[in-house]
Amino acid sequence: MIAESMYQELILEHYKHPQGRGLRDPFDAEVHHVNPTCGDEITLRVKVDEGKVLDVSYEGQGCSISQAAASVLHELATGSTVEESLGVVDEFTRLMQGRGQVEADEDVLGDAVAFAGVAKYPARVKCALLSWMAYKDAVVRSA
Amino acid sequence: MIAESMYQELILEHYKHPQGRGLRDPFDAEVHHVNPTCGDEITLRVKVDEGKVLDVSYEGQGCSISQAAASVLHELATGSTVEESLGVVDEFTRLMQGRGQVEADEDVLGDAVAFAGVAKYPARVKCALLSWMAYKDAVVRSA
Amino acid sequence: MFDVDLIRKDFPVLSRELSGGRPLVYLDSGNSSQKPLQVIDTMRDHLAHHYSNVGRAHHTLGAESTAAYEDARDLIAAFVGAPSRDEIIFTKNASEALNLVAYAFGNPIATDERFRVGPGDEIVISEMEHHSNIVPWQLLAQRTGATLRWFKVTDEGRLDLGDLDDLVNERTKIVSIVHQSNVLGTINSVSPILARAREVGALMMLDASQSVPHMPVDVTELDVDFVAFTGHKMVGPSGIGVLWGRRELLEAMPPFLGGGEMIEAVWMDRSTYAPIPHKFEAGTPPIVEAIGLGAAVKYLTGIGMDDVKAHEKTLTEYALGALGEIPALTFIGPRTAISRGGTISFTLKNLSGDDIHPHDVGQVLDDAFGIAVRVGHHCARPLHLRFGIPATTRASLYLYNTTDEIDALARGLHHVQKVFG
Amino acid sequence: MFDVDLIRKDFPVLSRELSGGRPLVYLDSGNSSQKPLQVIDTMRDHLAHHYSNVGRAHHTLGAESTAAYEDARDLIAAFVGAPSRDEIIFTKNASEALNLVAYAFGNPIATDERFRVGPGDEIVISEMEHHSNIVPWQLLAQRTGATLRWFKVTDEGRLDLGDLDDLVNERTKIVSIVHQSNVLGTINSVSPILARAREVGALMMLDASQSVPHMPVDVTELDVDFVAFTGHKMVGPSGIGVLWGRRELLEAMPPFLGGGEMIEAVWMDRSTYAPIPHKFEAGTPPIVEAIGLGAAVKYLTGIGMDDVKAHEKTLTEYALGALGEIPALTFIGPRTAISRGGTISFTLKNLSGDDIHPHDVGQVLDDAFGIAVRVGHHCARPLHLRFGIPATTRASLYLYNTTDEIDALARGLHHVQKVFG
Ligand SMILES: Cc1ncc(COP(=O)(O)O)c(C=O)c1O
Ligand SMILES: Cc1ncc(COP(=O)(O)O)c(C=O)c1O
Repeated sequence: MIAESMYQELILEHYKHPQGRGLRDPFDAEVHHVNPTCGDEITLRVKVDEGKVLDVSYEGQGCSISQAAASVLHELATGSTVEESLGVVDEFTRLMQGRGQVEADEDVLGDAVAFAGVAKYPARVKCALLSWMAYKDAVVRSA
Repeated sequence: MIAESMYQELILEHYKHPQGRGLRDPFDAEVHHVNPTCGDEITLRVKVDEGKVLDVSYEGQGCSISQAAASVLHELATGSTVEESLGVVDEFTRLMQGRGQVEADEDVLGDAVAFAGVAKYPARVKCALLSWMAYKDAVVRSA
Repeated sequence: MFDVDLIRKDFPVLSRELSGGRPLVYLDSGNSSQKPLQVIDTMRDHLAHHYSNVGRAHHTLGAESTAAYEDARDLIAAFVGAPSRDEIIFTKNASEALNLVAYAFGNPIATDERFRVGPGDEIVISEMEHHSNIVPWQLLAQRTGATLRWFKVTDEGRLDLGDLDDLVNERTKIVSIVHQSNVLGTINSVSPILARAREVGALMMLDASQSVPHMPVDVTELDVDFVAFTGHKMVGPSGIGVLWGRRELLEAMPPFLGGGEMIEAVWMDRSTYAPIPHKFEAGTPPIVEAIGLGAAVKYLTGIGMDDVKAHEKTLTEYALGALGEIPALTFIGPRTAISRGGTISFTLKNLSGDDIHPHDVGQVLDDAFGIAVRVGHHCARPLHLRFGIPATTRASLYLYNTTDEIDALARGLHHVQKVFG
Repeated sequence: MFDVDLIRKDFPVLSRELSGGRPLVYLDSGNSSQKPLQVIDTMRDHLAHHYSNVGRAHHTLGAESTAAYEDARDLIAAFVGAPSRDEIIFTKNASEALNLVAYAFGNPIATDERFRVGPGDEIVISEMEHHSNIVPWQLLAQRTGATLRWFKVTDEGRLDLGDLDDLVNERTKIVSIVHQSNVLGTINSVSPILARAREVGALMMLDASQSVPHMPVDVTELDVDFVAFTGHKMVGPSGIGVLWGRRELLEAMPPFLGGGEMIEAVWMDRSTYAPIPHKFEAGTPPIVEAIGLGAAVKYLTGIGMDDVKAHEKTLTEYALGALGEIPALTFIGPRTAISRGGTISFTLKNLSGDDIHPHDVGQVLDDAFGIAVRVGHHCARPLHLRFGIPATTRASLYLYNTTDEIDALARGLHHVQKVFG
């Protein structure tokens, strides 16, 4: 497999062993997002308390990119502040929409930097962003 | 001037000294044809008797090609039989619409063979054909 | 003699090495085909030495460009057996050709009864259509209040003609059907539908985007009213498509796009229109692209469409065999090479029986082996909905493909099953 | 530094010798421009090594083609100062761009009040429009019963704004005007018309087919609603045009052509549409052509549009001087190089005072000297009717033209007067 592969070991790991998967109570908001072009779906819940993300739980189906992205999101967001996590979402979005020309900020993104290779494939960008957009939406609704 | 010039000496001669120009009596049919894309116009009359073309008279305006073509037509048609002249019209049409790939039959066309170079210029073909189409139309109406 | 090794030499990209030393295995010609040097260099030469606008040529370059452009029309007319070169209309792609016909219907300017469409009238398509043969008719139905109806598809991926007589009836204005499915590979038999359309006085259009590139297609033999196809799928350039239509119908249709070249005379308050084909070619046409497509059909004719078809049939049989041996691979479409082309779609599970998403199949094939296939719904989402799947993986074959490449695909799929095992 | 000799070396055709040893003198760029190697080779390289369909790329070639295609959109957005790349819609030419907007009006699917058009509503164009900015609006008026009105043109070849307040009024839905006339050379001043359009709530479109190639054009500064232009007139390939529109309007407009790529999701009975720009790009787009246009604007930007404009201004002044000295030559259009571009149309008589038909002028210039000009009504017949002439001869200048070529034209015209003397 070539070096700049989109399929980083880390993505496959998260795909095969998704973190925090499953819908849990309690929650403040639940959203359902669909990518109509490829049928990927996610249902996502957030539990927020005093500006802190207590839980991100989810259930979904789709390709390894969309599933792994949800798992990584769970890891990064849970336990951080809402503000921090939205900063990560923004940086992740910037990376994904950069058409492969944007340098990722690893300090901000942590594990999510593994998705950098996806940005070259416009059709896959939506897969990676599905859960992250759902999270942003859910956080707004939980407020 | 280059060899394959569209402006054969003969065309310029006919343009400068049009043969049979002017509308004359008697006539059996008169038609008025216009080339709307370039504004060329012709009014043309025929006098036919027992299958013989006694006169082709005309008045028009336009480029040298359209004017010379009318003059050559006058020369070729006047005095011949209707049938013969329509044969010449058909051969002339075939040459003009051949996009420069059709070999002209000089025996049939006589002087009209000078227009062969026009066939390469689709925008000019209509100029050359204007009077000839008017003639065909007039002959039909005279019957 | 058909010699695939020689043919491959004509296509520069086929000897390209992708990063990491992967040789390119291009199995995505149903999406868009590669181009031979004969096409590329014709275009380059025209752009570099003969280019000018066409139509109103009064100078040497104009005459050269016009001759090349109109010669291309002759070549294409001959290629599809059009009774007249004037019936070949250049569009930008097959989609424009389909829309052009759809916009002729229900247009208040249309005076011919056959193009009047309103509430109560019906338009018939099928469940196996490409979006480009669905959406234009949906939009027509929405504009006019007409009803859109469609043929169903059987489990084997064939058109279900069971309700033909009900679907195509006295209210039907037009039936528009794909000639060869871009997902299933199915080649539809035209005559029963056409016979019924004629019986009830409906017009019939064929979306031949996937058939004209792959087999001899003769519009006179087909005897339908309109045929659309597209240059980029038949070793021609992007930016050029073709609508063939019966002269009499094209003459009866209202103009579509207005502008330069499609007119006879213009006043501020009204216009008269040029004869076909120019009536439907508003503005500066895709000149070099039409010339490139001319070179493409010359190339295909030189090889022979019968041979192209035979080669693809051999490949298709081979591929159905080789892929059919992969456990947990399910074909979507006919399982035998009868009445089907070399477009092979499938779903794949891993050896534990879990679905592997086509996105993942395609990306790993590319990543690991340089194999280019298409994944997704291939612009035929309703067909995928009908089979209850969001997406498939599709390998599509063309004259330059080899059995080695199919072997590579089979190996690649085994690897995919391991990665997502 | 602008160096016309260096620039000419980029355009292979400019060093071509026509039969009989005539060097080519290309003065027909207003019709279509020539292409530099930078554009030709970009296209060739893409076709030979990187080509694939765009949009749904899941393999290397697809990613490369998509990146090149979307990069071209960025380049073009920057070239015309578009606030957002999504506002750049690729069409096949300027004519399609104009039709796209015209078809958005009076479409029963349109829900936005601004695009509703019916009897009593008015559309305003001008007498100096190209047919591509006349016929689409005539067709719209015919489809909907709306009224088409137009600005008159003064004897000097300027827009007559005397009745601006009457022409553009509360009933006006859209005003569509040429930015630079393709016959007169006149550059229209946009702001008074735009101010009036805003006052009455009408939309405003500019046909910038002849301005974008020749001067810096910034759609944000212009502040109109829609701008159309075309690749082949700006050293780009045929088969590609551009519609720029305000995001908010493009989003409010109904789709035009239906098909692949312009959808979000499709069911048999309904569809949802992709966000702009893809909503208006149905089917496989002119991929290599867009990439070629990207290379073209890169080329023009490298030279600098200010320098292109300055060079053409110098040439225009020179040409107006040199041709103005020819007896019995009458300019149609402004006689000074103020607010006008390098498109110079005229009529010619022989020395006995008889008209020489422009067809004859053009053909002899070509035959005898290899000089390519355009003759006829240049797709602006109503403008010629207004001046009471069937046709003109037009020399149109571009960045690669020289004063020597203008001298050759002047000599050629003297010769024409002799031939038809
Ligand atoms: C002013 C003007 N508008 C529109 C057009 C049409 O452009 P196209 O032929 O590329 O559609 C042209 C050129 O032909 C033009 O000069
Ligand atoms: C069956 C079918 N119809 C129509 C089209 C549309 O062709 P284009 O994208 O060239 O408009 C395609 C290909 O995309 C196709 O496969």
